[in-house]
Amino acid sequence: MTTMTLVEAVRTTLLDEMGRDERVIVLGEDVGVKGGVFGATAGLHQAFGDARVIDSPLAESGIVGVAIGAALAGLRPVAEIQFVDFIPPAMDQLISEAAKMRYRSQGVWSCPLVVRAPCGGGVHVHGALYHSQSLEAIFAHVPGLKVVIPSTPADAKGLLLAAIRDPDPVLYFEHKALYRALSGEVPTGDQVVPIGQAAVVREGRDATCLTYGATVHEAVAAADRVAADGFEVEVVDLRTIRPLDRAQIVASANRTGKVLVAHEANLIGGVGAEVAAIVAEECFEQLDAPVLRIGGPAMPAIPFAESLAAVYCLGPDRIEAALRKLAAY
Amino acid sequence: MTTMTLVEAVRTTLLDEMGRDERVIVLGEDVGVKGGVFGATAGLHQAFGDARVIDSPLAESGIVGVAIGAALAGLRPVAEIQFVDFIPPAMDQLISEAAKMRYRSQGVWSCPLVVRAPCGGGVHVHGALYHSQSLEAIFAHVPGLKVVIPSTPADAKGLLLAAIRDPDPVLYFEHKALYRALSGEVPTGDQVVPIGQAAVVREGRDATCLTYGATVHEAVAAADRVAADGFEVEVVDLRTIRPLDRAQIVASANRTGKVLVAHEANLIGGVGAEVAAIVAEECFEQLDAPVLRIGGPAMPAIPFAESLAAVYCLGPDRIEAALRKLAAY
Amino acid sequence: MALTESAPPDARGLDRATLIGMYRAMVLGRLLDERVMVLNRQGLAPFVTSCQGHEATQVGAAAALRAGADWILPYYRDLALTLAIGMRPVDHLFAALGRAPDPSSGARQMPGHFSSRPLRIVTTGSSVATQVLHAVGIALAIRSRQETDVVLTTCGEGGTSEGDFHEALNWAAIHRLPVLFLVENNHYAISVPQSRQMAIARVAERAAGYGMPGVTVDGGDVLAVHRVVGEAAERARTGAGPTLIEALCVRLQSHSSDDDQRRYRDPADLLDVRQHDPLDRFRTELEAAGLLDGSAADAIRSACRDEVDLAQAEAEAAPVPDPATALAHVYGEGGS
Amino acid sequence: MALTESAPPDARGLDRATLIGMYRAMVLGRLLDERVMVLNRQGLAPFVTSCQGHEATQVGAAAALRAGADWILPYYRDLALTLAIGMRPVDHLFAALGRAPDPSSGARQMPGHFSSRPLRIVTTGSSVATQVLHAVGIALAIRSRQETDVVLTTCGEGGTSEGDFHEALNWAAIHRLPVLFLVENNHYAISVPQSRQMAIARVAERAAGYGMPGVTVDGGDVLAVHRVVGEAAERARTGAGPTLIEALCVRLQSHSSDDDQRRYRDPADLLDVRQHDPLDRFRTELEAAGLLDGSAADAIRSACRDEVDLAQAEAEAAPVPDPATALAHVYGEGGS
Ligand SMILES: Cc1ncc(C[n+]2csc(CCOP(=O)(O)OP(=O)(O)O)c2C)c(N)n1
Ligand SMILES: Cc1ncc(C[n+]2csc(CCOP(=O)(O)OP(=O)(O)O)c2C)c(N)n1
Ligand SMILES: [Mg+2]
Ligand SMILES: [Mg+2]
Repeated sequence: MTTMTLVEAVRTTLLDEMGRDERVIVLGEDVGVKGGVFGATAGLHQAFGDARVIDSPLAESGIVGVAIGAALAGLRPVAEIQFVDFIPPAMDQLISEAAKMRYRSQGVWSCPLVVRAPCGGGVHVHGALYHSQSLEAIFAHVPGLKVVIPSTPADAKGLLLAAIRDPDPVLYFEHKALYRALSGEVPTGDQVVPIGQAAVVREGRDATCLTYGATVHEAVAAADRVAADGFEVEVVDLRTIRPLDRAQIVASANRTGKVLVAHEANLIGGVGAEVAAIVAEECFEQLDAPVLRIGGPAMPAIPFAESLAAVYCLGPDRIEAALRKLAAY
Repeated sequence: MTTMTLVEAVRTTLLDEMGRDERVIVLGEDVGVKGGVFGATAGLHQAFGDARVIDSPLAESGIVGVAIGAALAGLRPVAEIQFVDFIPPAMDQLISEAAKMRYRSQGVWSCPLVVRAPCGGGVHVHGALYHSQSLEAIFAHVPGLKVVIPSTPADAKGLLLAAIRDPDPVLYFEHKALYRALSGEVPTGDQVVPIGQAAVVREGRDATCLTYGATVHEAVAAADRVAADGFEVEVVDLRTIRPLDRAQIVASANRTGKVLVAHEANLIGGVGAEVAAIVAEECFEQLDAPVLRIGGPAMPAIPFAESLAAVYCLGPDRIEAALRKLAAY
Repeated sequence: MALTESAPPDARGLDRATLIGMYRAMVLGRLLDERVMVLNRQGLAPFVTSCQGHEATQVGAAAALRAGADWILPYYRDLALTLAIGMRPVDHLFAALGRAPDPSSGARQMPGHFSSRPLRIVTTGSSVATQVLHAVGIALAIRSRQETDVVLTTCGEGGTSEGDFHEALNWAAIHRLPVLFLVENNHYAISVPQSRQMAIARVAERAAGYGMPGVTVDGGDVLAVHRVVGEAAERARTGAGPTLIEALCVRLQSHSSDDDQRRYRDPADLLDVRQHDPLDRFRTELEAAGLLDGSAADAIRSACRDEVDLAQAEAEAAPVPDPATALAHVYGEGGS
Repeated sequence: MALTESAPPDARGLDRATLIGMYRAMVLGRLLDERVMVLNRQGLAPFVTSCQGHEATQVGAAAALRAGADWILPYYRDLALTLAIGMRPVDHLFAALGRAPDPSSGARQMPGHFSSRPLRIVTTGSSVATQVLHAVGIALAIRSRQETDVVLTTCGEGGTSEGDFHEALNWAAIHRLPVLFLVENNHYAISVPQSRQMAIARVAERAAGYGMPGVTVDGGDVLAVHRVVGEAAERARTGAGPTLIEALCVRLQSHSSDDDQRRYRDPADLLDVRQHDPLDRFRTELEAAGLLDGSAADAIRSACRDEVDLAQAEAEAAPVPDPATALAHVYGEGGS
């Protein structure tokens, strides 16, 4: 066990895995000498050189398309998109190509590829509309893709190992607000966190909060607050957005009978809709209250001015209010 | 009233609206002399010439990006993307630009733009993986965009008029299986179908089927079958996918207490998730059964071989089976 | 170009067997293409994109490469190319008829979406020009393993308008990667003529702007294509980087079986392209060089026809895909 | 270039007042830029992208256009350009400090995302090079209304790698639209040097491949930029189509306030770019021509400083955006 930040967990895992498997390459804008705009690839270029740590041209479709080709030919590319907000130019390569490669060739060709991107906004991240989005729902709708979002340094390591070793394309989103805000224990060995397994990060018998990413920490804070009044909330970190851990979701919802789904991404058509729909269908008989959802309001993204940004972000207060609504039901 | 097919309704509406408003231009691949690969723009080039009916280069980001610019400068572009499957290259222009233009400028700039695209697969459309997709859920998640999908020739006209006259970007998806399969009455006048209003296309007191696009017709067929056993299903055609007609959805669900959401698009993370989540939250007390969802299975799209395609498509049989499950609950 | 049996017909020293092999490959491509179009009119093959008019380009290019070692990322018009690399007529007929043994996709994709791992023909989707970037990524892998294979990727002149085409050429040039970008310019993208696709006369003019050589070759001249592709492959193998090759072709058929080019092309133009049938031209050249005569040509033609007949019979007897497999291969095994 | 007061300093006949005005615009841009960086270090302006080193290019381009009539689609480095077109220092300071009166976005966007409808400066997002396509669409509208305005759009040399850049140039060339594509080439895209961005020495070499003129101009020479942009605008106005203009600039500061270029650039290189400060150069030229002396230069500087001081006071007094407005303007009124 070592204590480190989330960005450091990403960085050291890349370093380790590149050392272990020479097929792993890293490519993206500014990932080389600069080490990435958040330092997630710092030191890799020094360690592995130009051939394996590639500063790409400013072209996201190119980054993903070239990574796909490299994966087809046997490499294990880890592509960085500088911000998740700049994934849309690569959407065709992800949706039309990476996601369908295996299926369309009956498994003859495949595309083991990781696309890492920082996502999210919030406190002290002055990102504004184009450096703050959470776009996971778009990819979670696409068969053939996997989507993971770690909320702790340990999961950052374990899920990144799983993603790099996965036989299929995995989108790996890192919440910027967690990069340095939080340090945590990270196991030293080869500790994979399997894709598709949620984690109960706080136990409770009275309600379930299903969430992921930076919101996990806000949810735990909110749960601690309502616990003061004897309402015990189980907080489940989904960790994988596709495939969802249906078994864990359903088990926890059935156990508590009251469910809140919370995420930072826009609420409408977000991941929470799928999670809520699963609970509504599978746990109908056990539910003691409507499945509540909270998420980003219907505005395009998080504005620059803090006064406006605050309108977007959930924070423990709004989660607490939703939990109290469940408690009162 | 005139009787015509859906594609003819699209075509004549474009013709009329270009005649009425000289700001309206049409652009896309093969929309000129050829009149589009489905004939939706046939005759426009003859009527309005090169300057208003523009054969674009083979570049979807270009088509949408140029249309955005034209809209910013006061035109009313109607862009055609040849198949919805080829919208992903234009995703950045749609998500990052069209959707956020008004918000990011506090309403100073805006982007009245229609993007038309044929979508869907099914019977006798040998489209395979890249000529069969239904991608509306992706756009329905994006604040700033509107999404409409007509299921009848009359709605095709009414919604297209609304879309062209709307002050914001509207995605207008036309299901290929409906293009010529079905003829219907189309009002002759200036009959706008407002964006955001669902329609009850079949009344019933025992259950509600919320659906849209080609699936509406399958749902009505299925409803007729179960009606033979005295189970009366209300079929609601959502027509607009964003903004959803929440009032109509909630009213119908509350009235019947049993809800099925059905669509052709992939089920996971689809529009049905949002609809089901709304019903689960707002109608909890009135529900007599779990909210059921059916949709495309977790395969990338509709395969070429009919034997495989049949696995993807819902058809009246599967809808009927789901309705019977509701009836039996 | 004058051909003689004794002297090698061009600097690359092609012997008679090779030349006749190339001619045969062109004939086979043509006959198979025609057959699929017949099956289409009979309602048996739902969708066809024809290679007619592109055979010289495709066979010339294939013959200049090392089949099975060099990587191929083709596009939907490359029937004759993929045949010449080693796919069998029956493979294409399985696809055309939507039968399970289709090696490209098991009838999951439309016909014309060629794939064969043993032949290093890489699966492509329908989204135009995406494969051009994959070719660059494969070349990157080749370079990283210090192999000497090259990558050929093809698209139409319409495909050059996509952003991916630009991003690919730029990347390949920066890293001097072993990729050949072959643009089969038939002057139409469905109905859109080249003049509405670009403001330049020659696609190859784009190359200089990326810092790579650009060559325009008469795509109706199989030997010229063979030479140009061979030279580019040589450069690529020796680390001298990518080449943009534009082959001027004619599109003898409509864009696809869903299209009717008489609706947007001049009758005179359609007559004119008929005069540029690459098969007629190569046959005339071979005959003039004394390498082929009428009866030998007939023999080739009838052998190819037999091959196609047999393939058709085999394909028609093959099963359609088992619906139970429809959900397989969305994800692989061994993921966590 | 030799300047004299009597003879017009170049073929375009710029008089003293115009030249001094251009110099003043450059100084104002510089001082405002420096001020925002001070505010950044004070923790008051969270994010800055500096225009330092690009002022000659930006002011030269602006001066060649008809402010308020010609359309401008800038990028985040165009502080001096947008000032020269008519935005006020206080407008930029509202944005830098995230205050409600920011005319570009009401502090919804990061600073550097300029917009002003009266000045026809069009809102841009952060996704690099998307605006290049919007410029083409605006030019299409101009053409369709038979107006004579032109469109100027800018981006960095990094931005030229995006697919959108390619699609835009191609479209503009096909339709001979009145657009000027101005690439401010400072040889770095954040940390990525030009040699990893493209395999060519000059961005302008791309132009020929689209069928439009390409010009490389010394972006440190405000008059040369003025001339080149003016000529291109003239061509565009008279229907002769688009031009790709590459202005060679230096990036005197790090990419942004979040970056530290000493981590990836040679000290020698950083020293060298200091020698190419466009302000020093223009001042020297104006002095040599007898159009400016030390005290006049000081007066300009102090007038600009006063202007920035006043603007800062006004901006600091301005309110932050009202949270109640956060959800406004997602959709417009009047939709059905
Ligand atoms: C991204 C994308 N857009 C549009 C299409 C529809 N489409 C298929 S082929 C084609 C024309 C291609 O023309 P060209 O590249 O010149 O090749 P050719 O068919 O002439 O050989 C079009 C528009 C597509 N498949 N993919
Ligand atoms: C699509 C997209 N990808 C990445 C970024 C992040 N980014 C912002 S500016 C920049 C570098 C731009 O370099 P260049 O175009 O040369 O302009 P310069 O800053 O040097 O003036 C990058 C990578 C972005 N804003 N948009
Ligand atoms: Mg073509
Ligand atoms: Mg730069």
